[in-house]
Amino acid sequence: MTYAFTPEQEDLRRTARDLFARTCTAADVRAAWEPGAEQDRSRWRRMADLGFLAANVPTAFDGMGLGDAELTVLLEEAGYAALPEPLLETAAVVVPVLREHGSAEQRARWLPRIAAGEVLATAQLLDAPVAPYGTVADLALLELEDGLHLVPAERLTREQAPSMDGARHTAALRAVPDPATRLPGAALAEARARGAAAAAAVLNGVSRRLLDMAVAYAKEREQFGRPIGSFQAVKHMLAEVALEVETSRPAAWYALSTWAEGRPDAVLASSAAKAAATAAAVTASYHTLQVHGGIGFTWEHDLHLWLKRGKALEGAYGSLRHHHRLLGDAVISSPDLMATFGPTLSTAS
Amino acid sequence: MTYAFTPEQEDLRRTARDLFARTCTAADVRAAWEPGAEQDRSRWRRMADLGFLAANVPTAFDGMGLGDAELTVLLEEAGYAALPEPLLETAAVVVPVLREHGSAEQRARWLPRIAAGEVLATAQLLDAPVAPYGTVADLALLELEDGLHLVPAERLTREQAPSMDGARHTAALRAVPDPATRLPGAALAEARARGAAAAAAVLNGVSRRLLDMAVAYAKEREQFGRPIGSFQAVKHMLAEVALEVETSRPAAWYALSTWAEGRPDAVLASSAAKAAATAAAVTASYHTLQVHGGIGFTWEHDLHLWLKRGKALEGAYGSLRHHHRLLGDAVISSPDLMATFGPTLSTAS
Amino acid sequence: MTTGQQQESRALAEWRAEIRAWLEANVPEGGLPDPEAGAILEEHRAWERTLFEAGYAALHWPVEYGGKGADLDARIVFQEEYERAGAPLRMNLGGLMLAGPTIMKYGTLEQKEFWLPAILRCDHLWCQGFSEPGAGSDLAGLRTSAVVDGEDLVVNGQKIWTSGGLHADWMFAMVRTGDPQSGHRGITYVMIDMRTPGIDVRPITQINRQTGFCEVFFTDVRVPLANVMGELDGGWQVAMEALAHERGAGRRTYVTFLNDLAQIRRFVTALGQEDDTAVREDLGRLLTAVTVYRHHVGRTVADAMRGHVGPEASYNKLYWSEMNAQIHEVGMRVLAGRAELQDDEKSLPGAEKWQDAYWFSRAPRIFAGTNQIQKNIISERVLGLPKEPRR
Amino acid sequence: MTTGQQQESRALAEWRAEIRAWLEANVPEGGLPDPEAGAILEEHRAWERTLFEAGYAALHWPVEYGGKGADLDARIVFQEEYERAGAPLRMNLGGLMLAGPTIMKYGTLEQKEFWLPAILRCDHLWCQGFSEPGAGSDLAGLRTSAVVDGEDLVVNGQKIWTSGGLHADWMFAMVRTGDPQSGHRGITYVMIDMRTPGIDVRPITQINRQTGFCEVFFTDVRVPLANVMGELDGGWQVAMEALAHERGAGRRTYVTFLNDLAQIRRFVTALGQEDDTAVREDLGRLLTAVTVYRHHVGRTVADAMRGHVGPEASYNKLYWSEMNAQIHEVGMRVLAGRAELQDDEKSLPGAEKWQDAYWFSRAPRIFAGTNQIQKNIISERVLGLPKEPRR
Repeated sequence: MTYAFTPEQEDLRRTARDLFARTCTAADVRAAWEPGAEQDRSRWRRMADLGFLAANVPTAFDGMGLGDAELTVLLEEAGYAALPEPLLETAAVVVPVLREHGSAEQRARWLPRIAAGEVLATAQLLDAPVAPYGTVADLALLELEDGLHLVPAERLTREQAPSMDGARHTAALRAVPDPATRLPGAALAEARARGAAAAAAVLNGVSRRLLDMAVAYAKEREQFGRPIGSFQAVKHMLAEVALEVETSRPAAWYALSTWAEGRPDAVLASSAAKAAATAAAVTASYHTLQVHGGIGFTWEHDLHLWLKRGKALEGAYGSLRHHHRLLGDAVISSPDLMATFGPTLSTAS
Repeated sequence: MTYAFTPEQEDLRRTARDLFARTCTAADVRAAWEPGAEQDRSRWRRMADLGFLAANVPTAFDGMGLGDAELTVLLEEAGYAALPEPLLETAAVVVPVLREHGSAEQRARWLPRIAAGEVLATAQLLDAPVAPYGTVADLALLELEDGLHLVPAERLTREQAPSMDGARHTAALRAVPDPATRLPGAALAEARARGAAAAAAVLNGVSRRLLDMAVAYAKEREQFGRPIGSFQAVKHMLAEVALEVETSRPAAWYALSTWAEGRPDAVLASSAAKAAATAAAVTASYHTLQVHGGIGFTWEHDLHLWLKRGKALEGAYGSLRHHHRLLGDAVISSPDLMATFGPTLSTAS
Repeated sequence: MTTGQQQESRALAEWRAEIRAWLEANVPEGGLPDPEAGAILEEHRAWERTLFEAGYAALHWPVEYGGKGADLDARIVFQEEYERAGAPLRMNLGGLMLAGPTIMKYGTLEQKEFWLPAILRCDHLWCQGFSEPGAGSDLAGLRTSAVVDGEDLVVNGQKIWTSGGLHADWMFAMVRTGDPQSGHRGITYVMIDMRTPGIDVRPITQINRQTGFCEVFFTDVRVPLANVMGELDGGWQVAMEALAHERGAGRRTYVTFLNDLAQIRRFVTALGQEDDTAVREDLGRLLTAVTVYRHHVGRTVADAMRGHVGPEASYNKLYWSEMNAQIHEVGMRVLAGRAELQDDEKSLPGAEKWQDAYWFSRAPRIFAGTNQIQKNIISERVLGLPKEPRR
Repeated sequence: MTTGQQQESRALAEWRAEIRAWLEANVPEGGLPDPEAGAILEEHRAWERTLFEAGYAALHWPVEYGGKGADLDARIVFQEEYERAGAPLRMNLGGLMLAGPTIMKYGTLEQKEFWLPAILRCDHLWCQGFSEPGAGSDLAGLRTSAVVDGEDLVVNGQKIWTSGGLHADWMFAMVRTGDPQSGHRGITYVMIDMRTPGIDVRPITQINRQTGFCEVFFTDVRVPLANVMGELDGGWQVAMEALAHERGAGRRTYVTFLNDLAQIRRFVTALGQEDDTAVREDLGRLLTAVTVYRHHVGRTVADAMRGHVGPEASYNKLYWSEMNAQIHEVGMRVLAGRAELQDDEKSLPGAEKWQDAYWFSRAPRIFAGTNQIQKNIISERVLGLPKEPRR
């Protein structure tokens, strides 16, 4: 973990940014909002063609066997584009959990198909009442009373539950607990924490988009004979958004890297990342809508597509309160804060 | 309770403002800070001469028998002047509690002397570790294990405990519980709530002074060739202080009026007043110090005298957290919020 | 604040009892849906006429114009009871609060006789034509032009954020009669019949997918010069008088926010969060804010009744709009993961409405002068800080 | 962030182990009191010499000048371990971080040989002479004048907020050599011997009654022209290079704030608040902030090592100064009524220090460019928003 992306990773970011700029415009996001819109899988297949869905699948299962940094880049860009597909759930939750904890049979059945873009997977964890893209998912990680299950579509019961973000196609998923679908105990904590870290990265992308939209608007919109972006009140609101979002990002990068690096702070790092990204998203939501003024309250303007994606993700994979408490519990129960959270001597030889 | 002061009450405010402007300058407050400074009682006697200490003492005990509005005015001005005498404790806590709950003997012994300015009284309630002016008090309301006691100086044990506000002359007071000093059970809740409401009024005075100092500084201090008060960032900080302080004030006026008017919401109104005044004081402290810049961090500048009075009062008579919880408990336990907190039909004939 | 003025005066207390009894007897069972179109609109009109017939339509209007000539304190009492009873949203506040008083001050006898009774009886619905796409915070930058041609003004341009524009019969508007650079010195205040040819009204869909605001387009719309209020080019002052009403006390009382707090408490109970100290602390913080607002309004009323109305009205708008946003944010925090769901009505009554209200709770921070503008007003006109340089 | 770069590189890990072992063996038992006067000053000098002898005095200086030529990541590791060990406050950062690099870039060979080793060995203490009573946020408004007279500059005026001014041997200063209206174009950067006649240093008592900053008065102080760094009238650029260091990463690491959090936890435990969910939430919020700062610094280091240093340094200063204030506020909230007491050391160890630190926690929001200035920088230079009109 060096907090610096390689040129190849920066290329991947540009590829994703380009693909989404063409195929995931605001108009495309709106199309996904339409009531009864069928899930259009063409963009998902394009993502697979570009290797996005194979990135962190092991080569033994037709994947590329790359690390989490590639995933990080893709998640941020998915948020930036308000992507209406479950990249977060499929690539950042289901793939790693399946890879690390799935049975040989589960892995062989699902990983190659995911890498090929044939599977939309989702997850419904914690006390989350619904799964995003639950209406269309081919595969779901479900937290049931007896633990975590990997449940294929044919065993799922779906009850549609519209989200305020109409592009998320949420549904409450149910399944009968079955030993055949159940994953080992350790999988649950990993799924939750990975979900939180990945949601943080997506949220940071959402917030960056809100910021970019508001900055562009503040440069262009004039009142009192000058761009509103020249007023200190507006400037400082946007500087505060930039501060929170940009400082939040590396915490998510780190959290996403913790599992591969076998770090003991994976769970706490993920909570911190999600808490930071959520707080930044709240600031971004308030200040960018305020800068837009009345126009931001119209359905016609695109801002709300990102405002609502942000609001939906605030509650996903644990609320701000949930993660603050988890971290606060760790502060109280840790015998020595410096030993737990401070710099450690590497034991690597 | 009409939220409007009478011309006589406005006159009293002017009288107090004038007295303090002459006898309680920043230099006088500094003098009270000097380590080992003897409590100078001359100002206290002047206050008595002007009737400040007799205001809410019944006429039967050589008082003026006025209402709580007069007290409200005096408390705000005491905060505005950072008065280094226990007006809050003496006039707003001890007098009413003694008047309403004291024995005939206690009232006869103390009320006339308080009205005459011969007594500095204090209070140490809740889990407060010290009493302001505990080093010099002639009389103290003490919350002991078995309830509230009115303890004369000769029965007090004092342990000096310096405050960050050196003019408060704090000491931890102890006394042996004695049936002769004990007040009836109802006195305790009243003392606590009256203290909270009165502390709110004093805090609002402190915050107004901080605001006035910062506004004056912002008009005079120039950077980049213009007064810093012409920068929107500075203007908005000060507008936020003004908003919080001015909206907080009527809540304290109301809370101080509740007892005389026999309102059932006296305790909750006092908590709300203290919570609001504390939050406003925190905003005032941050923004006014920021507006002053480096000069506000010097001992030489007077700002810190009010910053520290404010900080000391934040913790007095219940912290922000204490009062928020008390109110939150009421929200949860009230069977019908509208019946408890909403407008009521007067039962007066 | 003398001991003689304890509690509400007897007159006010009686007034409160009267209103409460009347509302209990008359408010439609289950309330009315928000005013929109067709039949719903007619139900609202019927309710407004019920208010009119009971003499409650325009408490603040002088008796000579059919009002009650009520003092501000009596109006606040009415408003508190009205909110407490959950009575329908008022649908013609533009007419009652803004157009009406302007007409009383500037209208001819004939105009008063034509417009005022129709407002009172809710025969005419009114809308406001101030904001434009290029004139929001900078209202004096408006560009809708009005050129004198014979006995008429010919109006061209566009208004926006016109609440109730779809159903309005009349609009009170600011138009530019001076040259484009004339600022607030070239603005005229005029009443426009919404059925005049050349007017095109298009509803704006809001962020919560509901309508309410409109855009209004004017193409060669002829408005009689006789409909001008005040002087030609002298409309800025007329409009500012009207706007002062929009920001001051009485638009909402603390009772509305207490109702919101009661809704949050229902969520807290339904979700089993009653024993959570952090949740209780949040509720206590909100109750503090609601209490502060109650007494702040009390003070504002007392000041106003003694003749003091100043730029402090900005405190009122700032306070309630920020509190309102905070209340809705805390409610969403209680709902947590459920906050994104729009079909929780059955399992969690009030949840869907709360979401809609949540997004809308951001709007008051912008409308009637953004909160940034209000802070400018406070800092310059209350605290006396110097103006910003302009260029 | 490739898989090949997991965790710290082996070299860094070894460096960390070396530093940790050395500090464990060398940090004075119980630390040192903050540097003030006399004997205490000498203990600090001794400690600085210990660092020097071990080769740790100036990691960032090039090897040719006696430094280690260490990369930023190695310096951060050192700083983390230094804070972790509770080692004494560094007393000559002005010389090591600011004056030294300027001298390396602009000094003559002779000047380098005279000044640099003396900084390294802590023989010369340095102070900064930038701020003036009338030039705070508006540094270019400084008025201390310097007039060329033969081979000297003659300096008159006043500096303020001079940290360590009482004990300093040398000051690096900005003085006005242009006309009073010349702004940043008429400023010269010069090294001043603090023992020159005409210099009067007066300590400023701070809000917490301690000293640390000074005012420095100059009356006809003669400074050789040879002491000018860069060009006459060209000092603004030189100073800005120095200031960038002050705002960027490395001034403090997350370890300092983790130590603060540990102190709050001790208060929480001593006061029996461990089971309070609201308190735990506060602690979780702070741990989030500390974690974010850690990774933010990590990113800044990675960017810097790839040659990217920009106005984003303002993020660093804004973030840690606001976090620092927040941490101290939460600590005071935990102490509640005890927060005002100054003699709680026995019953509640750390409480008195916390109070002092509390007031001082507000200062970083102001020094090294107020946070309002930092937000201006971010909005204009990072986000590209237009400048404000100036008049």
